[in-house]
Amino acid sequence: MPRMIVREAIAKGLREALTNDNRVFMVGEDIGDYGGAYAVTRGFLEEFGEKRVIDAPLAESAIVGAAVGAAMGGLRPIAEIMTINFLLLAMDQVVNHAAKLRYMSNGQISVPLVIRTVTGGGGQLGATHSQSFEPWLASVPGLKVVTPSNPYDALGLLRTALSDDDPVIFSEHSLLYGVGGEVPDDYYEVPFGQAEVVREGDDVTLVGYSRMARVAEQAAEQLDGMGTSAEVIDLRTLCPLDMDTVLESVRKTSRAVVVEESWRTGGFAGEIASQIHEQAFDYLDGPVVRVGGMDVPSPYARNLEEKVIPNVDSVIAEIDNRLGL
Amino acid sequence: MPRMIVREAIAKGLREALTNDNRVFMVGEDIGDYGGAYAVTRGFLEEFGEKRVIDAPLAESAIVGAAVGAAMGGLRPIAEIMTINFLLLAMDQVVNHAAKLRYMSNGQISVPLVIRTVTGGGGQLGATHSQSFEPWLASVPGLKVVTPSNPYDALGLLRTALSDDDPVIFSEHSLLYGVGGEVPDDYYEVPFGQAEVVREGDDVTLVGYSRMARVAEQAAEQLDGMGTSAEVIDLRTLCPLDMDTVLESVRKTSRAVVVEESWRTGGFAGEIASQIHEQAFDYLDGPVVRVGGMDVPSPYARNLEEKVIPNVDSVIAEIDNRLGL
Amino acid sequence: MNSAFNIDADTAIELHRLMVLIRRFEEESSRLYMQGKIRGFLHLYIGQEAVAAGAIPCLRDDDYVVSHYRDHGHALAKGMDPRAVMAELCGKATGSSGGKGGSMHLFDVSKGFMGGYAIVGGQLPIAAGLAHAIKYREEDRVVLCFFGDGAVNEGEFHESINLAAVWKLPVLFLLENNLYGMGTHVEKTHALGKDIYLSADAYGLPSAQIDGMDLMAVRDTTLKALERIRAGGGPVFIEAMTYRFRGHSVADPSNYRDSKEVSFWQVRDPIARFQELALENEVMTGDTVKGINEEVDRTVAKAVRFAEESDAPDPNDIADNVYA
Amino acid sequence: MNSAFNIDADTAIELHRLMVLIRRFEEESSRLYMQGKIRGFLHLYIGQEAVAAGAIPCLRDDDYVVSHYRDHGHALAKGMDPRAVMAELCGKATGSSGGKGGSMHLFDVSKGFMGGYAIVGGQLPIAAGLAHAIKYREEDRVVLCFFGDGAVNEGEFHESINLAAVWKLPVLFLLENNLYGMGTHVEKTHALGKDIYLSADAYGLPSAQIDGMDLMAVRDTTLKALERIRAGGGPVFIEAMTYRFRGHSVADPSNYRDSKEVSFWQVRDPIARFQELALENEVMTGDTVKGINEEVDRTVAKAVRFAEESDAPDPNDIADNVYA
Ligand SMILES: Cc1ncc(C[n+]2csc(CCOP(=O)(O)OP(=O)(O)O)c2C)c(N)n1
Ligand SMILES: Cc1ncc(C[n+]2csc(CCOP(=O)(O)OP(=O)(O)O)c2C)c(N)n1
Ligand SMILES: [Mg+2]
Ligand SMILES: [Mg+2]
Repeated sequence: MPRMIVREAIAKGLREALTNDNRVFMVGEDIGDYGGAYAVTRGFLEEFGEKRVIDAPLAESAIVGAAVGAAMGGLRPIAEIMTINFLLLAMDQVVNHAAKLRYMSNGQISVPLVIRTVTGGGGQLGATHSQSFEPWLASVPGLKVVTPSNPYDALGLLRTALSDDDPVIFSEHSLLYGVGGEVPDDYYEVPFGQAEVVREGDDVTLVGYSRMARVAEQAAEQLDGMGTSAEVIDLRTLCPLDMDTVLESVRKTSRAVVVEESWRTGGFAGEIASQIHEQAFDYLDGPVVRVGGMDVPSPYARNLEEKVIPNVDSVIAEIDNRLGL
Repeated sequence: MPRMIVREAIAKGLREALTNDNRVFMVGEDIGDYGGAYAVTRGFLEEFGEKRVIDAPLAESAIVGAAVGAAMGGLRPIAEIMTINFLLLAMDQVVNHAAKLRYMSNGQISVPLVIRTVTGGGGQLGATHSQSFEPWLASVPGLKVVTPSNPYDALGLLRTALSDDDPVIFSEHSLLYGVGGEVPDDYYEVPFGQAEVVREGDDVTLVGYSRMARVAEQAAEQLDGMGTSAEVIDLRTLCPLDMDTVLESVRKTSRAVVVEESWRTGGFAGEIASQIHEQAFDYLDGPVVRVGGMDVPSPYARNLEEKVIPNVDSVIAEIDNRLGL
Repeated sequence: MNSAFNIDADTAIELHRLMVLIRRFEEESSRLYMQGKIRGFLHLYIGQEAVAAGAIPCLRDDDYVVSHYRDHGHALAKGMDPRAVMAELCGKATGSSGGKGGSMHLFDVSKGFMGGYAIVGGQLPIAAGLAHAIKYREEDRVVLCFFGDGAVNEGEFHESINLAAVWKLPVLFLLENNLYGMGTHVEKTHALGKDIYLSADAYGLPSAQIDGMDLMAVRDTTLKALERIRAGGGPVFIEAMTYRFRGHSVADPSNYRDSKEVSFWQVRDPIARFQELALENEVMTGDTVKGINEEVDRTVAKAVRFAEESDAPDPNDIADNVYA
Repeated sequence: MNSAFNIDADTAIELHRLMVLIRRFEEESSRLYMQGKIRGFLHLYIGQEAVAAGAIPCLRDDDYVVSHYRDHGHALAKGMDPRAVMAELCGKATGSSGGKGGSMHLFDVSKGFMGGYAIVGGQLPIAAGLAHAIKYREEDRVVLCFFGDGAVNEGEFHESINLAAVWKLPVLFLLENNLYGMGTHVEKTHALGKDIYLSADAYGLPSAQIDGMDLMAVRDTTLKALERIRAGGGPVFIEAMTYRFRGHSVADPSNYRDSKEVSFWQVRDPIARFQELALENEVMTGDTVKGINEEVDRTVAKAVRFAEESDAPDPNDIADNVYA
């Protein structure tokens, strides 16, 4: 099977949509002349022209709001918000408009909008540029939140997002763009709300999304050498959320660890852990363990930033501490 | 002891601060000539003048950002954001600026800022005007989040907020303004991070904040008549969060229910429940129960809105269903 | 000074009827609110009727209107059924949004009424986006976007007007400057005070300030603007000076306005003024007026009855339409 | 056309030294970045030196400067210690924020450098707020707020300028229009294209567009603006036309600019230009220039050494300064 990196997989999905559906256009900051802050849309402007690939003013609220309006007007916009940190400036349009228009109009209005944005830390970009707001977004009724961790899912989920009639937040982790993997030539989609068992195991279930699904997988490999068999689940989408796959695994392993990058306090791991407790309490040997980002603004210095984001060592240390595995 | 309603208690705290500290000023939409959308600051403009009570343009980002700057410049601003729904428009200033400046400047900068805002649903204001974003705000390192449920706490917590050197979100529930209670004449403060055991009980612990603390209390009263003795804890502040009081209670009762108004999925109840599971697992008879707002945009019609927000009946029904009490 | 009275009798009657309909509809809304049958926030359009009635009938059926929370007048002018609007205000299943939206969130896509938006300024980027879709799809349509003087100070105003200007979008920005955003006077909050239309220069847009109590002025200026926009000339900005005769919402006693100011505007009542002109110009008679009033009374009474007799929404449908 | 050369030798030398310091500092930053000693995003000020050096030395020590993420030049001009800045860029404990802030988030409150802000436009309301505190406390201070042409399109630009105008705040808004916001040309994104200063009219602010490659022009205009502001005249808006000689950040190869445009601006190098003028006006000699270059080289080398030899922050302090 051909291999590609996440950046290429996303570009492939975008190209397909632009090619196959005239209603699709892209709008965002520096996606055209500059080729995208993370080079995802390099060459797109030349390929598809100014009508389909629009360099927007730096105005996040207007970008999202205009994309909502365009979606109402019969188009299928793909808005790029350069990073999720800047999405805070468009939060009102996302939460009070995109997410609610179908409901408030009682189904008269559809907002088939994909908001692509770059998430996460680890690049030493400092406190304002290293955040992960997926947990917030996944709590908003009316939004869907997609968090791929590999090229296959990135393309498959993007295809699903682009054919969805509701607003979708498509969150791309900056440190995953260069990650490679197999991507079939034949058309496929990855449906929303279907977590993937990335690795089977018996002793403990590790649940992650976005880059932390990869970290969980690496931790599981290392645990294997230490005599612990970990099952790893990549949630793929936070909303819809596939708890069935998680619960099935936890009922088998009796132990669960949820890994995420956003601040530990108030993160989405609390939601997942709560649902596990609510629905599989009697199967559990002990409480679900949450491994999350440290509750500090992300520091710039490398040796500090390393402490803030969960990594293989810290995941294993937590498993060791809390589960005694 | 004198009685007053929450509105009066807050006005009292604001008047004190304006009277005692020249560095304190208020800025917000329609707080002056109009007297405040919820009439909290009625008469303030006449009493304190235009310098201390400033009617701002409708520009939430600038209100919060300018308040941050004024705090950096030696003042102690009180910014009013008319409702928490509109705070989405200022989310960047709250999260990327107010909350992070101390850290990013390594302690050079303080932002002694109180952001007062009105939260919650129940007034049939529809989807854009009935939200509760405290769970999001409480996840942001650098912010404190205060959620009083009665006049005594409102005044005591406001005093603490006004003497705090960090940014504080002071969240006032619209349906609590008219709620009365005793408020001593003598000066007192209610410290942050100190939950209140509102009512003692043995069978189950009900945890709530803001209006849901009142609902929990009313549910407990009713449960009492049904032969169940419920302990009720009002968190008072979400950040700092007093888990000790909660855990102590849960270790006694072995059962916990967390009630909140915001969307159930991704709410702060998931955080509290997770911490209870993590720290008191062996004391629990079963999983912590979460009662939260329904995961829909808030509908306008009365009979629908009633279904969306937890109330005494729904809390009791959940306790009945889940705990069999 | 009045604009030339250059419309025929049919049009005059239609526009007068529309203004009276809006006025009477709002009076009944207010009454139902006092009875507790309408709840939440209710923002009346009384006093501003000439803006909606002057501008919206200049549109074609498939043009879009985008509004804010003070949206009943705009909705009725764009052809929404008064019964569906009143039922929505009363939170009934027969309401335009099945009771889920409420007064501030009216929608009728079939009529091109693309929404009442309750976050001040939030409708502006959406209007730009609709206009973008029109241009992109090469449709012969325009967007008419209403907003208030308070909204002008929001960042989204700036972002949206700039976007519309740079992209040369077919949108008419129609500012209803009623001097107050809730209870704060525009001179306290906007650098240009009462002359907000001048800020259109900062985006290279043609703009005009007009008497929003004069239906003919609104109509003439709108028609000219639409011509330009339809010809591909890009967005236009109109500031209509107007006044709401009631409080910001029905809960507002409006203490911040002095009675001299209120009377100054009340004598400019757009309905009385237009009626007088129409009589003067002999396109209406006293009988026509009476006929219109009676007809409108019946329409509104029917709307109220319809709303009152309709069922509340079915709670089983509460989670419908969160997702497709 | 050049502005009059109306400064004495000491001032000329000081300002030239400052520009050379910024240039050399940035060159070394870039080198350290290539070596992996600086990481994250690094935005160089090379090419724009005349703006910082023209404007900031017109301030008093206790005036405030507020900047964005392209902040090294502004920080050095306001008197920040090059060693502390370089150490911050390298993420060291001795950095101005102990390594917690990084290049985009410089602060030195003791020098009145109130921050580099990395959210485009985010610094504007903060600058207004600082100015409000000045006015409120009746201090004799001003705020100088820098921002880019890209920031102009953000809603916060509009909200902040309006606020400053309505409240008549002592703030100088200094736009560095380097024609690009990241990689997109200003004519693609702003309605007035290269003449952004005209938008100041929408807020009733006095404004000027000046040659930002000409230190004397920047200085003269800034001095006049400050005089007005200090006299209580409220905010002023200056647009300095300038150019960055490097990419948006060091990671940007800058392919979106054509070489003709780049050379057009390169021959306007602000340092060469000022040097020539200073020599012409005989306030500096070839030896002065040489002396300055050598002195600056030593300063920057010391800063680099200091940064390299400093310790990384202590991980035990990681949670300090989240709260008071
Ligand atoms: C972002 C936001 N801020 C504040 C409010 C509360 N609010 C509703 S209407 C209003 C006044 C708006 O005034 P204007 O734009 O002049 O419209 P008008 O009511 O005069 O028609 C305010 C402050 C809101 N709904 N949204
Ligand atoms: C709100 C926000 N949007 C986008 C970005 C990413 N970004 C950083 S700098 C920049 C360009 C800003 O251009 P300009 O204001 O002209 O300043 P310059 O870099 O030219 O000095 C962009 C898009 C950001 N940091 N913040
Ligand atoms: Mg108004
Ligand atoms: Mg620029």
